[in-house]
Formats: sequence, structure tokens, C-alpha cells
Amino acid sequence: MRYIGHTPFQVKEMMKTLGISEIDELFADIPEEVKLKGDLDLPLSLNEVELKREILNLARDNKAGEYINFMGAGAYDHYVPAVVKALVGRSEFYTSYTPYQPERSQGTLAAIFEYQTMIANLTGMDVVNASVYDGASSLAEAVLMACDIKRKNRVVISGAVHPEYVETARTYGFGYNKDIAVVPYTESLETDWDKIDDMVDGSTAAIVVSMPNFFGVLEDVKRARDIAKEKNVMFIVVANPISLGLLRPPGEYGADIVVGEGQPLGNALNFGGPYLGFMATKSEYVRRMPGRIVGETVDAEGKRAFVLTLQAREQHIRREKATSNICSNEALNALAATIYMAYLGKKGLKDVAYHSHIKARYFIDEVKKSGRAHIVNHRVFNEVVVEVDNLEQKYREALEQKILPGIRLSRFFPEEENRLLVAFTEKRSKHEIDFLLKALGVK
Amino acid sequence: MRYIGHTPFQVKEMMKTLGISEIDELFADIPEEVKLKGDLDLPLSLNEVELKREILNLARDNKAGEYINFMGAGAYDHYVPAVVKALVGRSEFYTSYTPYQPERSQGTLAAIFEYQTMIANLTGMDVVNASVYDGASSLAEAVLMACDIKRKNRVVISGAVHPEYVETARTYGFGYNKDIAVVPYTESLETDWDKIDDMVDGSTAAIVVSMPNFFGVLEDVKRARDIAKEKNVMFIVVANPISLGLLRPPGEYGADIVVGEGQPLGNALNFGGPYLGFMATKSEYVRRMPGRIVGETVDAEGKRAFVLTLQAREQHIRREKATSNICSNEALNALAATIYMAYLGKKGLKDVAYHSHIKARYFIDEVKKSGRAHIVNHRVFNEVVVEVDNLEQKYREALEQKILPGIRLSRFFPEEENRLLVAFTEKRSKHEIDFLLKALGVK
Amino acid sequence: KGTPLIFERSLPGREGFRLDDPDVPGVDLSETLGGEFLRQDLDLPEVSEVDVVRHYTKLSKMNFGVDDGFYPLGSCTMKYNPKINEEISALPHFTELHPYAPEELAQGTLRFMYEMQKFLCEITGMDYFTLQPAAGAHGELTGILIIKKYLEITGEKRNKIIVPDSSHGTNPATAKESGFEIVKVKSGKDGLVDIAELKKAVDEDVAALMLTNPNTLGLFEKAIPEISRILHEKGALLYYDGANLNAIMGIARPGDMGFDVVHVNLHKTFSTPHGGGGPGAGPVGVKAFLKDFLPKPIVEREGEKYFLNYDLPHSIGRMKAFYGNIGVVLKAYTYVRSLGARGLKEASEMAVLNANYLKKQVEDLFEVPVNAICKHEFVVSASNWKEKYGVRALDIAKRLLDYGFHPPTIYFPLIVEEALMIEPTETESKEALDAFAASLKRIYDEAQENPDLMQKTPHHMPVKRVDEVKAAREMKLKY
Amino acid sequence: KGTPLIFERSLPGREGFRLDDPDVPGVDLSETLGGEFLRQDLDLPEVSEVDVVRHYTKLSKMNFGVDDGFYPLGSCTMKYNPKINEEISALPHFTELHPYAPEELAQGTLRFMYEMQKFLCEITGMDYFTLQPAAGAHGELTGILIIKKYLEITGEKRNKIIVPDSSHGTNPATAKESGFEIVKVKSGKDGLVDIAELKKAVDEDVAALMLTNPNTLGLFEKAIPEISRILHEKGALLYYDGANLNAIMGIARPGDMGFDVVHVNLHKTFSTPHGGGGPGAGPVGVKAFLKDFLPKPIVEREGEKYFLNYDLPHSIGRMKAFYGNIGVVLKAYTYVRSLGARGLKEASEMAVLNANYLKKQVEDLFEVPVNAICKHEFVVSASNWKEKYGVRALDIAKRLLDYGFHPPTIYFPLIVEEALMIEPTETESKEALDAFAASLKRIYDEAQENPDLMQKTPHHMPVKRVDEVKAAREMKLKY
Repeated sequence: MRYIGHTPFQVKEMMKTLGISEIDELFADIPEEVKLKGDLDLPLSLNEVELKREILNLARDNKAGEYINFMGAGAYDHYVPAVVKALVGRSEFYTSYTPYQPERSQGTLAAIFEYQTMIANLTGMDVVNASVYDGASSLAEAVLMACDIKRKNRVVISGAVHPEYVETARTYGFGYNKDIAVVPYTESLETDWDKIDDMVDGSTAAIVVSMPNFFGVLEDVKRARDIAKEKNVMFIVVANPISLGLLRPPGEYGADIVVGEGQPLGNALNFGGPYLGFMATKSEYVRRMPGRIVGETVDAEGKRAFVLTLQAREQHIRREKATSNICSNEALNALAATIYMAYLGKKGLKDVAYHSHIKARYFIDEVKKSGRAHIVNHRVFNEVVVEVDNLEQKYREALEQKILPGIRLSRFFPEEENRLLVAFTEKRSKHEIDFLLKALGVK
Repeated sequence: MRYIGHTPFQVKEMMKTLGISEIDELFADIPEEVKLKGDLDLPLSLNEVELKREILNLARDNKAGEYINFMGAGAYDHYVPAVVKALVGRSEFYTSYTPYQPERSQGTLAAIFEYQTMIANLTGMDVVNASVYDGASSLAEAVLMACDIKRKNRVVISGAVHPEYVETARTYGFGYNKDIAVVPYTESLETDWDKIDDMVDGSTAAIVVSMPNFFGVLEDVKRARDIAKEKNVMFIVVANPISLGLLRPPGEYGADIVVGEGQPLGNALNFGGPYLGFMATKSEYVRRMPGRIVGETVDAEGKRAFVLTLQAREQHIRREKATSNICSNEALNALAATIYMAYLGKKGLKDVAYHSHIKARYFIDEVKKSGRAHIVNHRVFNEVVVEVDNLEQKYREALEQKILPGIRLSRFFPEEENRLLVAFTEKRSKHEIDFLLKALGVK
Repeated sequence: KGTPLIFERSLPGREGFRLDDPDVPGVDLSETLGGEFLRQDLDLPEVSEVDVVRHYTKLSKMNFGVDDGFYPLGSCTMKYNPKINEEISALPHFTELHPYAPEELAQGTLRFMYEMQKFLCEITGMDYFTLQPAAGAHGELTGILIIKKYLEITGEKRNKIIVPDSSHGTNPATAKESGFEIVKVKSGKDGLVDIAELKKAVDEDVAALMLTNPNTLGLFEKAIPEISRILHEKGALLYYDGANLNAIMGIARPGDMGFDVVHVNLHKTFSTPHGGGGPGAGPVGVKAFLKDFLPKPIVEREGEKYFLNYDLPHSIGRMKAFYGNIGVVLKAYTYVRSLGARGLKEASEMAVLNANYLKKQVEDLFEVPVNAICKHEFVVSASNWKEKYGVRALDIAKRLLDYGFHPPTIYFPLIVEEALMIEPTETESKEALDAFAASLKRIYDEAQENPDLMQKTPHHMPVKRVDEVKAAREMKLKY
Repeated sequence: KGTPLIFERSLPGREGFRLDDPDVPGVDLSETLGGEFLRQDLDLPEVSEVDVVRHYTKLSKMNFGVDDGFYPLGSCTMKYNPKINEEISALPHFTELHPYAPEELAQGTLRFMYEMQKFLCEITGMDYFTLQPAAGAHGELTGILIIKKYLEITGEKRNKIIVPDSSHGTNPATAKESGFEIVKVKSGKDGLVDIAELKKAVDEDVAALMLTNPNTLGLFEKAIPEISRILHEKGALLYYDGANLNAIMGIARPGDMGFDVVHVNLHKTFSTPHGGGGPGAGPVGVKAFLKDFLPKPIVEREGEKYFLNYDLPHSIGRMKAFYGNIGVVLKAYTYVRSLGARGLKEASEMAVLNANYLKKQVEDLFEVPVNAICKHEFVVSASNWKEKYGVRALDIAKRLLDYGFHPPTIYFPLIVEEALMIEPTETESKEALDAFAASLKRIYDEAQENPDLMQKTPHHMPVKRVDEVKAAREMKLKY
């Protein structure tokens, strides 16, 4: 288990070539005072047999896998097709580096170009980068980008955007000395447009709205667009890519930058990562966009080829003048998303969106029929906020029945007691939803 | 989920090209009286999401996976390294056919050549075929081969050979009208050499012995060789390939044909298949050997290349005069075995054999120390027969503690009550063995 | 240097996998095993993990699979192998199951085995199935042994088996391995069994006829009702070689045609991958009167419980240890569950459409032994190429490699000179068929313009034309 | 035609994946969602499953990974990615875990996260770690924001960050993104930070020095104790860029050198694959006085229970949603568990041995900016090639592709003209190093004999030399 290519004899030969008799001589330039005395204090090395046994034991402590999962809030249990896993698992993809040598990296480059195209089509935007870290950081980058374009320092964010995205934008904003203003959401769990309108002032670069929002609700994006237009600020939309199988592309309703979490597109839950942030904008802003971009060109024989382009925006060329410090992104996750979108295609992505939606609708209808709980939000895509008496008790009971019934909103908003955010995907069967309804005392 | 490449429009185009208006016209040559009326009665098709859910539910009915496994008897729970699975999973290997076009199949051909070499080295024989179905059928083929070579119709098999191998040899023998004589094993679970000696007569082509035998015991192979030599019959050895990490190669003690089950070399248990039978013999018998063989040659530029050779033995050339009817073999399992042997190498295979052996020895020593059960066999490699009072009850109790304590010999030999065949591999930890000892009331 | 071998990366002392420090006491092997049993040396490679990974990754790229492109290998049904089948069959619940695990702990596997037996009965029109045979030829042997055992029990002395001259080589080889004498019947000009010849051949010594339907020319033996009558009237049985079942799923069933014993190839018809030559799976189905002759055990059901039934009084015994290539069966099971009745029928329909369409595209280039609607495959002859340009089927095959295709089966069936046997399967798109046809046309032009060049093909493969004669002559069979 | 795209396989009505017949009632979308919200058209490919499989299989073969061969990309530590890490991280227990799953149901993942935090503390000599940053640059940003927040809380006004001129581009970009002013210090002739220059640069406005050690020339900054004193005396902090940690595991620790904040690259030092550009993971470690500034949450332990601790009073907030690239962390965790303390040290020792050995083999061909023992990588300059033959580092890189190698990093660090930055890593064998050196020698001969030809390299790749200028000029960024 050492992953060393040499034989002991070769090591000796090489040392001889170098004229040394101890490996330590190669570290003679490290001052004694900073050299480690003794060994690192780490668990003993394990051979592969022991390692597998040990980690399987550890894995079994993750009991959640046996549960029926109704959790969403930014990470969704959509089905990951076998094809996606099989192809992403080809070592030529996953053991390669950033495609700096285009002649030997056309696989990665073409896939990114396809990704850019598909995300552009999905969002209705002109240009797309090769991915950033995740949905939250894609929003943070968009906020910085808008401030840079507008040369202003303030962004107004709807409080119905995922709270961890808001927090991430704040943290990035702290770095760049940007002011992130958050407008509390309304009782119906929507953006408070009047307040947004109030808060957009002359120092504001952009407004941010999520579609659907954190609570699953479709926002009044026309109102958002009107405010942005009127106040001459940029209009940033955080979108759920699966929902775009059914919903109008933000480009059609005037978004300037569209960002979001790409995990639902063929990436596993993985306790929150690795995921991928997608980022799309209008052509005019391409040079202000962070991250890698692939462009089409030709090779010396005039044949089509792809290459990283517009690198003058990036840190390895431009250093402190770069649009962002990002270097590694989430290429393999973007590849998974690309293969997922290609495989599902026009019809399949609509199917997945539609099935997710009608499962949510079935839940809503059953709850309404029963009258034993209260649906708080309206016009939802695939997430429902349900208010249930004695939620804590029912939540515990659901867990005992091996159901993860959703996420208690009090996790994020302590005042939202007894409210549960329940997510639906095409994976949840009617049978499972009925099971949930029973556990919540609704059926 | 249809796995059809066309669009509906293309289907119409193609039908037009053929001048037909209904697909049925393509089946006009099938007489109405044999045409199926109506649809096949099969479960409704499932999309991939439903399928995965359905099969996962079915999979969970296989509870045995959660149990600590001490079962052997021809199928062993050795560790399958991640490397083996990753490489065998490359689609160029598993979605290809038999390497009939050598110029585009050098991958498979080279791997088989490596396999032949490694099995030859492991067994101490000259030539090896590309695999047959499994250990049992490899023995059956060896029996037929020996009869063919010796032009005789009788084979004497030790009763300490795996009973299902014996049964398979009998079935094949029934086809070819061969007489399979089985000699009951002794009280110490070994071959009864005197009886074997008695039973070998002028019509006998070969004797068969298993090393180690079905009960885990190392047989007196010198005695076997002496009988074979004296009576001028062929000496067939059924070998466990992992044991050959420590044990003398059968070629060294005079075997004419060595066969066995290759599953322990990097193949999963899979409820009994797919496995691979290996088959090795002396150079002089190569043209009598069934199955594919790869040979080294050169290409038109004189560079080394590999190709299926000696095909004149095979059914697709020689039809009824072939050495066997075998066509498909277990190429992918042989590839797994090849990668396994390459990866473990000289040292690793010894390690696995040694660890398996000392775990068995630990069990034996603990049983002997306790005096609460009786070890029936001696000089074992990795399988132990232990006699335990009230075995049935203890067996049930062990199952309740999620231990598969081994295989009751009464499954094969009703008279062997209260005797358990327990197998050890490098995967079983001391902790797990102690757990078993407790469950059996020994510790 | 040519194709690499792992041995060339080996160096003494290099290590990949190793185990050290066991958690139980070590032993003196000469004590526990006895010195005379110990081996002195073990000549296996000594390589690192990265060596192994790079070597076999490299070898894989010297191969061509269905995932790489069109693979119209006639008689082999090289259809696409769905990835979900691979994912499911790799689940540890299945892979880590010991064959002797208590039945109550193996109900999942026993259930799909039971259901697969039922599915195969329904698809083929038979009454009982065994999953034990590991491949098509293994299934044939099983089937013929069942017939032999049946004759033994019924006390009939029949020692002949009839095979058409277009049959797979496994048919006569199997019949021989089962101790029968082979009687060959010729095909007529229409490529079908010559009924008059058949009648002549059938007498009281005939145990069975082995038939592939559609046959290896891709033609449906439409006289099958009559063939069945001829055989059965004389007390002989009908054996169905299922290699070509992909043409007729949901359309016609061997059982309804009068076949008494069938084998099916899960690695052809049911989409499981061929693995570079195996593993396959060749389940065998029989009519009810032969149930007791099946190899032991088969899976049965009692209430909600599935179990292995060893109670088959006339069983031929067993064809291998354990129960068959169950991992392969599972892939075929997921395939049937994915497609259902309609999907299977559609697969056959599209397979036949593709074959007829492709035939139409290329038939002008060749001689066509029988011009009729074909089923899932068709055979053309390059004897016109050979006569005119000295270009053989083999040369065409090698040149197709250069164009990115796997070539068809060549020189089979034996009754067609310079045969190319082309089976596109249903999973290929029209574009793939058109591209293949276009390449054949281009090769035809090349053959006309520069026939000598053809013998030097392929040009763009990992190795050039391989010297098969030298291999057979020198017999270098290990490193 | 060049590199293929999936769109070219698309045809209206072709299907890969589909769902039909939901098990709940359908709805009228214009009612449930509102007509104005619905999209008219969705322009995505329409392809079959086999199309998808063949296309991406084909694309994969136009790539080059560590599994394909030597990949000495300096600064990127392209070591072998163990397969067991991939197998373990694909276990559904881990992959199917929702980030908001109740902690009591996620103890396995929380445990390895906790232990990994501890391991990284031990390996780097720091006190606390966050796993949240998704990549190296993300870690840098985290680290510098921690310093910024620390200064805010302590009320110090320091607005400058010092970076050496040999630093990674991410360093100045990060400092800028955090609102700092960048001060560059020059390297001396020995390739190390010029201490006199540094002293001049350090004043009361300096918040921190960002340093890679060994630096990007592969040289250990041996004055690090003094550097640390200089900074700390003026109240500034030391930031460690962990890109080169692979040189010193178990040998020296940034924490012991005086660094206050470090990031590590799990996808470099800890063997997780780079995935064609990501995902990485860039955990950040701090000395105890900075714990409360870490992003939220970190994993802590109480008795046998692991939990997410959000109670970090001065936390900078969060760098992303959830907790980091946990799937990547798991691979790194298995790596550390596989190697243990000895194995990690051995990895660093062999990485350094390999770099020095390879340097010795090739240094005569190039100009060597600093001739000293290197650590895990070294930099040579091809300016002699350029002068004599007009052959640039770029040409050498392209030609190396033809010889089956991935080229080294070129044109970095910026302080070396025509730089080639070569990092062999410990997982390469002597044979690989010798073969690479031999190829460089051969290329040198070629450059002498036929320099013009070099600009036409590579010859044997899926595409010829790619026109980067045209791409930037025409900006065709989607299909």
C-alpha cells in the first residue's frame, strides 16, 4: 500500500547517481529547528483488506441511507443514471488535470463546451463558465461580478434565497468590502418586492432572487425584472436547473446573471459536496466572468478543436488583476451534469421536472384533502412547506419509521416552528409519499 | 429504456426504403400457426428509476451480506482488490467479443497470454487454455481429455474431491459413455489410496485427486503419482490456486493435467457464478486440450502480437471432430484472475495464502486448547472440519449472531452429522474468528 | 516493440499489494503443512499498483467493444449492453452471496432466478427451465444429454442426431460429445432445410434434430410445422439452438413450433456483455415431460419462499458446480424487467428491420446466396470480389477495422463461399447502418483501384496484419 | 472533421432516458405553475443511450490521465490516484447522505471528517482545521479572510499582503479578492526570498506574508525561521500555501515553521484525482488563536458522538453551502489511513528523490536557474533551446505529447524564462523517469536537426497544434 514505483535496489541506484548515502541528505536544506522530531502521530497504516473492513464499519454508521428521503433545501435526491456513473468513472476523465494541453485534452474540453452550450440553452443566456465550486459560491461570484460591472458596492438579496447562499455572499462580500443587504421574506414565504424596491439605492449594483425560492415558491420574477430595469441594477437569478425543464429560462425574463447549484443534474448527495456551481451571463459581460471558459477553434489542419480561452481574465495569467482567484473548479461534476443533460435530453429532463412537480402536488392535495395539516406555500415546483402540529414529535416518529420527512425550517429560521420543508423528486413513489403522509398524521 | 437507436421518423424512412408499410411484413415468412397471438405475459416494463428501486428491494432480501462468512467448499471469500474491479470494468474489455480479429483485440489476447503464463507458473505445467466454465467442468473436460489420450473409458476419482465436481464429471461421462468410479474417503477425510490402487485396472485412463481435498486436507500426492506411474494412467490434480501460493506446484510432483476453480483469484462469490475453470497440461497433450489458446506471433512489421491459435482443435473449425464443444468461456473472469495475479504478484499471493492458512491454524489451536470440540482433519490449508455437539442448534445460534459459521458436511454426506466445514481467508480477522469460536461454544 | 506484457514491467522486489503483520500468530509452515508440500519459488510478476493500472488500461485501448462502435458480428448478437445491468449486478448484496448460504438468507437471488426461469418459459413457450449452463454450447450439451437420458429411461435405442449443413459448429460437436452419430442434411437453394432430404434422413435411429430458427443465413425455417411433424412422427425430438432468438421475441416461440428442448444465450439475446469471450449463460428449457431430466437443482417456490429443488428423479446430474452464471442471469433479468413484453418484441422487430435495411444498402456489392426477407442477420458472399480483384472476405474484414467498425463474421456459414455474416442488432441507429454501408462501398472502390493494398490492411490498428500461421507453427503459448 | 460533439448525434424524437406513466395523478401545469412561468422549448440533445455511451467513451480517449502515463506537471502533484479510494468513496452509505440528514444518522461521515481534521492538524502542525474550502484557491481565500477578520476584531489596520515574485497566481488574486494591497518581494539569485528585500517590505501595514515552502522553484525556504521572526515581530501573520506539501510530509511542518494559517490541497498531496480540473478540496488550518474565525461549522466530538459545531463567535461565515467537498475528503482520508505516518513520510522522501534524480538526468540539456538540491519539483529553462534553435518550451511540451508523456508545466514560475517545471511525484518508477529523460534528449537532438519541424508538433495526437488565438478572437463559446 505504499504506491511507490521503485524497488529497494532502484532507490539505492538512484541515491548512488545522486552521490548520497542517506535520503536525509536530500533534506539537508531544511533547518534542524523546523525539522520534525520523531514520527507523525497518526493511526497505523492499513493494508487494503483491513482498510476496506474498517471503512465499511464506519460507513454503516451512516444510517440515513436506509431511510426514505424527503430532504431538499439545495441538495436533491434525484436519480443518477447508471450511464452517468459509468462514463464519469472512465479514468481518462477523472485522473486528468485541467486541460492546459489542448491537443491531449480534447475529451475534457469538448465536454465543457457541451456543458456551456447546454447550460446556456437551459438558462436562456449567452455564455457560461466551466463551473465554480457550488451554488452558494456561484452566487457570491455573481455578486462580486455585478459590483465590478456596475462599479458599485451594494447588493440587495431577497431573504427567500437559500440562507447559506446569503451567508456565503456575505463572507465573500466581507473580503471585497461589499455591502450585502437582505430583505426579509413575507408571510407567504415569498420575496417582499416593495421592500426590495425601497432598498435599492444609488449605490446598489444588483438584486438577487431565487427561482424557485428557498421555500419552493415561484417568485414574481417580472416584478424583479421591472425593479432592476427601473433602478438600472443588475438582475441576478439563482435557479434550480431541474426546474428549468418546465420553467421559463431566466434569460427570457431579463436576468443578467443566472447562477445555481448543478448537483441535481446527475451528481450524488455526498453530504454536501463535491457539487458544482453554474454561472451564465450575457455576452457583453463575458470578460467580467470568473472561471474557465472553453472556446471553439481549429487545429493546424483546420479541423475543429477546443481550447481554454479568454485566459487573460484568470489568476495564472493576470494574478492580482484576475476576475477571481478561482483555479480548480468542479470539472468532473460538470462532466456528470453534461452527460446527464445529454442522456436525459429534451424529453427526459422535462419528465424528471414534471414527475418531481406532480409528486409535490400529490402531497399538497392529500394534505389539503385531509385538513389535518396546513400547506404554507403556493405555486411550488417540487418543495412544499407544511405546518404540522407537534412537528417535533412527528418528526421523531417519522425517523423511527425510517423516513427523513424533510427539513425543519427552524434549522434556519428559529421562528418558523412546526414548519417542515418537504422535497419531492421523481424517485419518490406514491407508496412512499403515502407512508410520509401517515407518519405526519395526515393520512 | 428501449435501447433502440432510431427515431420514429427514421423507422418510417427505413420501411419506405424496404417498400413495406407495416413491420409485420418482415415476418411474413413465419407461418401463422406458429405466430404468437397477443403479447407475452411478462411484468410491465420499468423505467430505470423504478427498476433500481425494485431491484434494491429484492437485493435486500439477500440478508447474507451482513453476515461474517466462514463458508468455503469450492467458493471462497477472498478479498477482491479495487484495482481488479476498476480495470475489469473498462468497457473495451467487457463489451468486446471473442478476439477473432487479432488486430483489434490485442488487449484481450495479451491478457489471455499472460493468464496462460501465470497459471502455467502457478501449477508448474507447460500449457494452459484460456479458461473453461468452472472448476467442476474443468475436471469433467480433463477426464474426457485423459480418456481420449489414453483411449480408455474409465477414470477413478477420489471421494475426497468436491462432490459436485464428481457429479459433473459423471454427467459429462454419461454423454461420452465413460465410467466414473469414485473411491470413498477415509475416516480421516483423506483419499483411500489402497482402494484407489485396487480400482485402477487396464481400462482406466486416469486417477483424480484434489489438493487440498474437499475437506481441506493435503493429500499424499506422492502416493498418487506412484500409483499413476506404476499403472500407466494419467494423474489429474484438482488444485486450489490460492493454496499454490505456498504449496508445491502439481507439475513438480508429476501431474499430467491440473484443473481447478479460479474464482478465488479476484472473482466475487456471486452465488456460484460466473467463475472460471483453469486447465493446464504438458506440452505433449496440447492438441488434445479443449478450449481456446492464445499464441505469440508477429504482425506484418515483425512486431510482437498475439492471436488465437491451434484452432483446428475447436468446434467452429473442426465441428464434430473438435476436442470439446466449448465456445464461449469465462474470458472476463480469467482477465480478473490475470489482473489479480499480476497485482498480488510473487509476494502478495504468498501473503494471501499464508494469512488464510494461519487463520485456520489459529482456529484449530483455539479449538484444541478449549477441548470443547474436535478437529477432524489434519494438515489443512485453509479449511477445517470441526465436530461440535449439537451442531444444528449452534449453527442456528451462530446465524442469529450474523455469522455464517461454515457448511454442514451433512449437506453432502448425510452420515457426517455434527461436522462443520469452516473456511478461512485473509479477510477474516482474529476478532471475527473469536466471535465464531464463541458462537460454537468453544471459547 | 508490439503488444506489451506485464512481465516486462516486473522487477525483483517491486510490490503492488501486500499484507503484513497478521493479527494471529505466525506458524512454521514446514510444521503445519510439512516441508515436502512447500513450493520453492513462485514466478509471478513483481509490479506496482500504478504499473498494473497503466498496463491494463493500455491493453484495454488495444481492444474494441460495443461501446466503441458498430459490431455487426453475425450470429453473436452484439447489441448494446445497458449500464444499469452492470450497476445492478455489481451490488454487494448479489456479488458477496456464497452459493451455499442458507436459503432464507438468499431469497433475493433465489427470487430473481425463479422469475427468470418463468420469463424464459414464457418467451420461448417452454414449461421448465434450468439456469445452470454457463454458455450456449454448455446449454446444447445439457439439452442433448437430457434427450439421451430420456431415451435411456424410455428404453429407446436412438443413436443419431441430425444437423443441417448450415448449423453452428457447436451442434455437431455437442452431439458427438453426447455420444451420438451425426447426420448432416443439406440446405436447399432457398437456404432452408431441404424437406425431402430431411425425410430421407429421419428414421427410427434418429434421436433428435438440432435446428437454429431463424437459421444461420438469417432465414426463418418456415416449414417448421412440417419439420416438427416429420420428426415427432418418427419419435424423434426437436432441439432449438437459441443463438438467433433475437429475431423472434414476442413474435413466435420455439415451444409453439414444436421444439422439445431449447437453449437461449443470455449474452446474445438478453444484452449481457460478452466479456471478450465470456462469461455467457445458456439456460435450457424443456417441455413438461422432460422436467425430471433437468440438471439439479432448479429454483421453485412454496408460498412466499423460494428454494432449490434437488428432487428431479431422472436428472442428468449437473453441468457444473453450483447453479449457473448467476451474475449474468441477473443482468438478463434486469433487461427483461426493463423492456417488458412490448420492449422485447420491439427489440426483435427493430433487429429485423435493421438487418433488412442494411442488406438493401449493401447487397449490390456482393453476391447474395438467397434473396429473401431476412430476419435479424443476413449473409452475403464476396466471391465476386475474390474473382474480380483477388480480394477476400478476410481483407474486407481487416479494412473495415480501419474504418472504425468491427467486421462481420466471415467464412461462416460454411455453405457460403467467402461469406460475410452481418447482424446489426436493434440498438444501432440508421446513421450507423448508413455509415457502415458507405464504408463497404468505399472499400469496394479501393478493391477495384488498388487490390494489392487490401492485403496490407489494416493500416490504423494497434498492430498490422497478424501472422496466424507462425503462431500455430511455433506454438509459443506462454512468456 | 475534428473533435465530435454530442449535438451532432441528436435527431428529433430520439430518446435515451425517459419516464412514463407516473404513479400519481397528472396535472395541468398552467394551473399548478401558471402559464407565464412555463417554458416553450428546451434545446437539449435527443440521443439514445448507446449514442451517449459511445460519444463520451470516444471523448475519454481524446484525454490523457495519470492512468495513461507519466504526468510531471509541476506544482500540480499528479501522483497516482489509488483505486481503493474511488471504490470507498462510491459506497452508497456516503454518496446518498443528504447534508441536512440528522447527525445521529450521519455519524460515519462526521467521524471521518473529524478524524481528517485531526490528521491534517498533525501533518501540518496546526491546531484546528476546516474542511469547507472546495479547492486550493478557495482555501487561500478562506485563510486570508480569516486574517482579515482577525485584524478587524483586534482592531488593527493592516492593508498589505506580501507575496514573493515566484508565487502562484492565486496568491495575489486571493489577496486582492480579500481587499488587500499586494506587495511583491523579489527572489534572490538562490531562488529564495531575498531577506533584505523582505525586511524592507515588512512594516506595520503588512497583514501577512503568503509563502509556498518549498517554493515554486522546488526550493526549501531555509530562512523560514528568520522570515517568521521578521513577520511576527512586526505583528504580521504567516500564510502557508500548501500546494507543495508533498515534499515535506513527516519531515517538517508549516506549524512548526511559524505559519499561522495554512491550506492544503487534498487533490495534490493526498492523492485524490484532479478530475480534469476539479473537484479539489482545500482545507484550511489555523493556530489556536484563530479557531473562532474559521468558517462554520467544523466537526467536533463529545464522548462517542460527532457533531457540527456552529459556535464560532468570530467566524468569517461560510465559503460555500454545506461543509465542503466531503466526497473528496473521504478519498484523502482513506489515503492517510492506508499510508500512516511512515507511508506519508516515505511518499515525500521518494517524491524528493525522484525530482533530484530526474533533474540530474536532464539538467545538461537546459539552463538551470538555481543549482541546488531540490525538493519535490525543479525548474529548468529552455532559453538555450530558444536562442540556439528557436525552439520554445511550448514546442518541447507539444513534442513530449508525441512521446506519450504529459508535458511539465511551462512558463511558470514567471521569474524563469522559458520555464519547464517538472514534478515527477513518488508514484513514478525509475523506468518512467529514465524514459522521460531519454525522450527529452531525443527531442533535443530533433531540435538541433530539424527545429522547424518542432513547431508542427504534436504529430500523433487526436488533433494537431491548436489555434488558441483564433479561439480568443472569435469567442465561439457554445454550439
